[in-house]
Amino acid sequence: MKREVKLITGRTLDQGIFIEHKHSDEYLNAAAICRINPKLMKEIGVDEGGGVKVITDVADVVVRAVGDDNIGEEMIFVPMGPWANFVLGIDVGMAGMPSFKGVNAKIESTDEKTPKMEELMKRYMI
Amino acid sequence: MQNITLKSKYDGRISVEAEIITPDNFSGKDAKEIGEMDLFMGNKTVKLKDIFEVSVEGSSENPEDTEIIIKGNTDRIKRIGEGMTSGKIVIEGDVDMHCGAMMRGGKIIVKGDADSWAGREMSGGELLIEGDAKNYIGGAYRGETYGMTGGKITVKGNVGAYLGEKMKDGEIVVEGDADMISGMEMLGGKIIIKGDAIMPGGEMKGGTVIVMGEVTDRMPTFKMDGMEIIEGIEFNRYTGDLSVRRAKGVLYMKG
Amino acid sequence: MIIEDVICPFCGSLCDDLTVEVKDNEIAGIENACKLGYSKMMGYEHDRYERPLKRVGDEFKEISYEESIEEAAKILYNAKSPLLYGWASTSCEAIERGIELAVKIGGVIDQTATVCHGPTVLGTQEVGKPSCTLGEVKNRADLVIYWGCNPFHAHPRHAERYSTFTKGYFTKKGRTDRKIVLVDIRKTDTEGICDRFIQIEPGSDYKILTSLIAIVMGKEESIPEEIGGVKKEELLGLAEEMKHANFGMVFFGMGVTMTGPKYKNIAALERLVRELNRHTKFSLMPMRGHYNVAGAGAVFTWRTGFPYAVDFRRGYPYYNPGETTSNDLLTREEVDAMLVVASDPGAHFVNSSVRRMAKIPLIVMDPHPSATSELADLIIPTAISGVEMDGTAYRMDDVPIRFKKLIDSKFKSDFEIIGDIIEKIEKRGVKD
Amino acid sequence: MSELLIKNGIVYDPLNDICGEKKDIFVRDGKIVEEVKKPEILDVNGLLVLPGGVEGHAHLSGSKVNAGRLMRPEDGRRGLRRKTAITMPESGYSVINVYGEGYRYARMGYTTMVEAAMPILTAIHTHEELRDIPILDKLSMTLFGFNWFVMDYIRKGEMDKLAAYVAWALKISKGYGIKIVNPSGGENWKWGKNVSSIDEPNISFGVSAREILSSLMEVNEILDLPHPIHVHCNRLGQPGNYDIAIDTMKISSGFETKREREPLHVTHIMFSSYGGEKWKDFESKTDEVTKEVNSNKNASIDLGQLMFGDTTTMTADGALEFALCKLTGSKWSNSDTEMETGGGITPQIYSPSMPINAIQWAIGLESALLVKNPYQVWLTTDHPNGAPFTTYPEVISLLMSKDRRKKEIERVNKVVQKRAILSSLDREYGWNEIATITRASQAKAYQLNDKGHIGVGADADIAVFNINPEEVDPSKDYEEVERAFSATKYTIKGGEIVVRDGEIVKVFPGKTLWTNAEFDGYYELIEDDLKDWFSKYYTVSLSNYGVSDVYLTNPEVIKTNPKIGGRIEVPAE
Repeated sequence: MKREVKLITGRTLDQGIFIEHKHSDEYLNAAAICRINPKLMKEIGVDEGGGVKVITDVADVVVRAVGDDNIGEEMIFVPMGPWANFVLGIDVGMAGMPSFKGVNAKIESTDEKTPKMEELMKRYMI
Repeated sequence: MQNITLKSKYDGRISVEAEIITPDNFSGKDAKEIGEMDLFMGNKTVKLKDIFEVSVEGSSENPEDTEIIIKGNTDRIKRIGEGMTSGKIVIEGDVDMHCGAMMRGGKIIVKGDADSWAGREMSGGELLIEGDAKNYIGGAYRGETYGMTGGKITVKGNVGAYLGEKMKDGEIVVEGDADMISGMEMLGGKIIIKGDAIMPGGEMKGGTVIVMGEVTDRMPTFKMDGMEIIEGIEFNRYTGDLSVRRAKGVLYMKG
Repeated sequence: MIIEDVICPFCGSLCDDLTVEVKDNEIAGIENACKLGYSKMMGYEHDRYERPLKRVGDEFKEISYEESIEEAAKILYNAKSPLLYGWASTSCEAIERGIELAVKIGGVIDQTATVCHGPTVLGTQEVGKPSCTLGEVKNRADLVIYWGCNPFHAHPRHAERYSTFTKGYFTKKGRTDRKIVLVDIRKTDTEGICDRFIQIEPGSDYKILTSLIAIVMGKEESIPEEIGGVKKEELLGLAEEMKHANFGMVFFGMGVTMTGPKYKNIAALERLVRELNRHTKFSLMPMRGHYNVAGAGAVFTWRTGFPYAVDFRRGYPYYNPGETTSNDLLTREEVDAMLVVASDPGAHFVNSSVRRMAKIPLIVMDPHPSATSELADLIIPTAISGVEMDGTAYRMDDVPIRFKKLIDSKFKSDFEIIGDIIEKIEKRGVKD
Repeated sequence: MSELLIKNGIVYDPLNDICGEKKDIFVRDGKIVEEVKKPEILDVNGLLVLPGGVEGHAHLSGSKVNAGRLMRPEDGRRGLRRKTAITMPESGYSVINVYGEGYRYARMGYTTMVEAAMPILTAIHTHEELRDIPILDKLSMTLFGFNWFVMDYIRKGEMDKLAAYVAWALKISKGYGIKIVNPSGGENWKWGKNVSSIDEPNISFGVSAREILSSLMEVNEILDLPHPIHVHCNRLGQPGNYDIAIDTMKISSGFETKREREPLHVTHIMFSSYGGEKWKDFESKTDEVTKEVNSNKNASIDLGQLMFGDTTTMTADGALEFALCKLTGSKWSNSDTEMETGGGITPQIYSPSMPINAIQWAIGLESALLVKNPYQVWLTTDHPNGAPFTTYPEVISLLMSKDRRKKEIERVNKVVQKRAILSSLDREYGWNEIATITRASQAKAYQLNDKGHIGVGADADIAVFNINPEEVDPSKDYEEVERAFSATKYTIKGGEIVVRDGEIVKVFPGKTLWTNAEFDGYYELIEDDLKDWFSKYYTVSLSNYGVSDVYLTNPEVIKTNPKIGGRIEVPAE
């Protein structure tokens, strides 16, 4: 099932630590994730570490679920990085600043794999 | 009467800056002279004739009697009609940013959509957009005190965010819906939105905003001070924005 | 060799008290750094590009520095609408040359503020920025509000050095002399160091801030009982606390610059701080991300008059975010060649922009492989500023600090490479 | 070896007592010489020739100026000028980019500038911008007026340490002299307050403005600094502040100095000559203030002339800027600098129809017309506070023509005839006096022996104006005067022609001058204090503080001859 949420993106410590190592597994683990309320995980039927497809008007991307009690049930948090930005687009009225927070998105559980950074970037080249 | 027709041959994506296209600059000139005028495309200077086919009928030394019709693909032509004082421009398709910016008189009709900053800092004349328009319509330049100070803008479709930003005088009528904060930091003049609006009147200090449709996300800093009937419809009258010193803005909303 | 008072080239806190041990031209140890700085400075030698690379078909081919400079100059010289982007993680000296290059080729130059504190600049251009240096906070602040920022993750030593735990002249007891408040949409790890957490609904900052202004001005009567998920009572309480602080401070981050009407949030925050100055002393400060993003803004401003998104295509500076900003230009497909310096827009720009980057000649100057370099046509490896190259950086409070070179490098610096490109361009004749 | 012969010009060179003589000037390798062999000849027959202009007080570089630029893109878009083959693009009207600053001064015949306010903590920024300002030679004044070390040493009565600290701070900031802004009061602004008189002790240090001024004036003498203490008075910009200006100047009366300059300079006097109690009864008090100047040989002033139009005010006096912003509702930035200084910025529109602005405009001109000795006055607009420096030609024409003043007085608010005395002043400046207040006074006040004159040995900084002083009557042809001073026929900087017919033809970096007043043991005297306070209260390490030589282009060090407590004397090099 699909569930509507607000997508929030932002810095995290781990994303920052591995920011100069974008091809590493550590970076993948730090940035290709989605922090999500455990109740919401249950609702969409995804387990800790399972695949979540984040879908917006722009595109969709698969990241891994990480349970987080401090995240409200109406939102998900994806660290800033290639995965988060893949589903974001420029929108109106923003004076040069795209919307990186509070973007309308849908999420669903998926068996698809999270793309590696270089695989994700290849999608831009088509 | 002088009728000038420009037919666009341009389908590039780098916008062309064409502030030269005004009745003031064209009146009394023949097709050749107009074709030799400079436009700017990226870091290149190009001749007008490289972008448009030019034809001229009749002649007039007076911009008032000069009409420019622009046909073809113009969605990447910026700044048409900037600073014009009189005469008329008709754009048959879509137009890029800053159309009619700083215009002082005359009339511009855009039959398609207009991009952001149409009518920016305009002080007179009339701008009619038959399609949709984007952001900052009738607004200001970054950091300036005033946006539009006179004239009239009509948009038949929807508008984007920050309609009439820092507007000081004049009138804007939108027949469709308006995105975020119409009349933002408005100081005077009048905005009528026939459709819906989001957070209208943010930080307005003066002037009037009338929203005939639904309002979502109301600003919390307006005070209701009565009811009024405008054109047969009942409106609540609010004053604000109370988060601004000496604010005397008037916002009419249903309910 | 032990090098003291080393400047950390990671975030806008620009901590300058690191101790680094260098053995045989390698960094052997670092003291005082946070995880972010430690990782960057210790990991300097991992994942480096060894030579300039040029894309040939689907492959990258190694070329010489000289060839890469010639190639870069050719691409930039021939472009009608080039974009030079990045600059937040390099020295002011390199940025100065970047502006010279932009002028000479008739391009647009933009920096990472375009996707972080650009709205802060726009807000400042509407209202102004009542601010101070971090030492004022250290020595005086008795009320600190973190609004939409998460220093625990993004600026790990900020609280310790400047804003929460630090002791100062009038704040002898440090943490206990201060009240700390967090305003955010979720309970972040920063909440742990705060006295109070005010949770607000996403995108409601503008309404909450304008309500607070009205309250501070004594016009609370119109304010509804709840705004953006916050009870009016709570806002009234916060306003009183702010008015009665001796020296109040607001640090704010992406939570404010990126949501709702974005720059209007900042303008409202700045107006709030200004109103508070009628009652007491209050300041604010953006939590700048990259270690020299403030420097990029400073150099841009003194050289061109404008802080980011400066368009030189017509030979003079033109500035209009929403029009001359990177994401607008890329999404509108107006850019026909791009140079990226010390930044990774491939990872941090939105889909529609990155799609354009993939299609045009793209030059990347970076020490490490990045998401952007995956799309590049030309990759020029560089020395790491702050580790292998010295120069000037500006802290988040616009205090300039000269950072050190800790070890020698076989790589050229951004400063040198851009200088080389300018030289090649000049040989071709400055475009008029 | 490059040589120039500037032939047949009408030369005004007040410091060499040359007053309108037809005279040839010889230049070799950047200096004025007695003769040349194979020079390039510039025949400037009948044209006005002056030494290169010296800007004595302006805000042109550093954090505050840049904050002004950042805040005002609407100002940036005024004054745009395209790049050329040799120049970078210009932007701005009142807050100008670095290139515009250099080119515009050079076009007006100026070749030296002083940045009037440099915080030590951000001195690198000041010097980075100075490095980028083309053509001009530069000096900058280091801020001390409410510096914690200064106030602490004064409250403890430790004059030797105070002198040592000032010497160290000048060296580390690469500053030229002592700038004092809102002494003592600036510290109170950091709690949102101010002081109201020069004798009021401030909240945190209990030190008054008078104590700071007299102590630093004494230190200035002890360290043998080339320039007077350069003072922005308390309560600046507020009605009824004229007595503070007078009290401040009186501190210097009777003070003995070995330097051939006044020991104290009160800057932008226009903002400190206000009568009345409120803006309502605001009036000019230039008669009282200039009476003090005329009777006190130990003080000089500069005008801070206000000209009508849109500008950006900026000062280290943060309290003043907030007060202004409350009056106008305009945007406002503040930048308090830890332990040292502060700063504020707000835009202003000065309108001739506004009574306050009309009186302010008159005050500046009155000050120039009432001070008898032109060496005690410099022409400034306190750029950009009173107006951009590009209005100098207009100010010059007003000083030279009573007719023009009369015409202006008719245009401005009538109140100026009642609450100012400008309409009663008949004096008209002559060419020699103009040369004095734009060049010679400043060169003398900064003790720049190679500047402000064109005698043999001086730097070959020369301005040739397209006007014949023997034919033009400035009293009548004031428009001609304004036109001529707006763009030179030639500006020569260091022997090179940089401007020809009003256009920049050559660009190169100028020099940076700073003062080294160190004496034996000066650092040891304060080392413990520095280490203690840096570790406790600063947010940068002591070793990362200050400006290294990499930031200076063509540095020139002025070595002084300090005399500490009669014990230590270091001979000059």
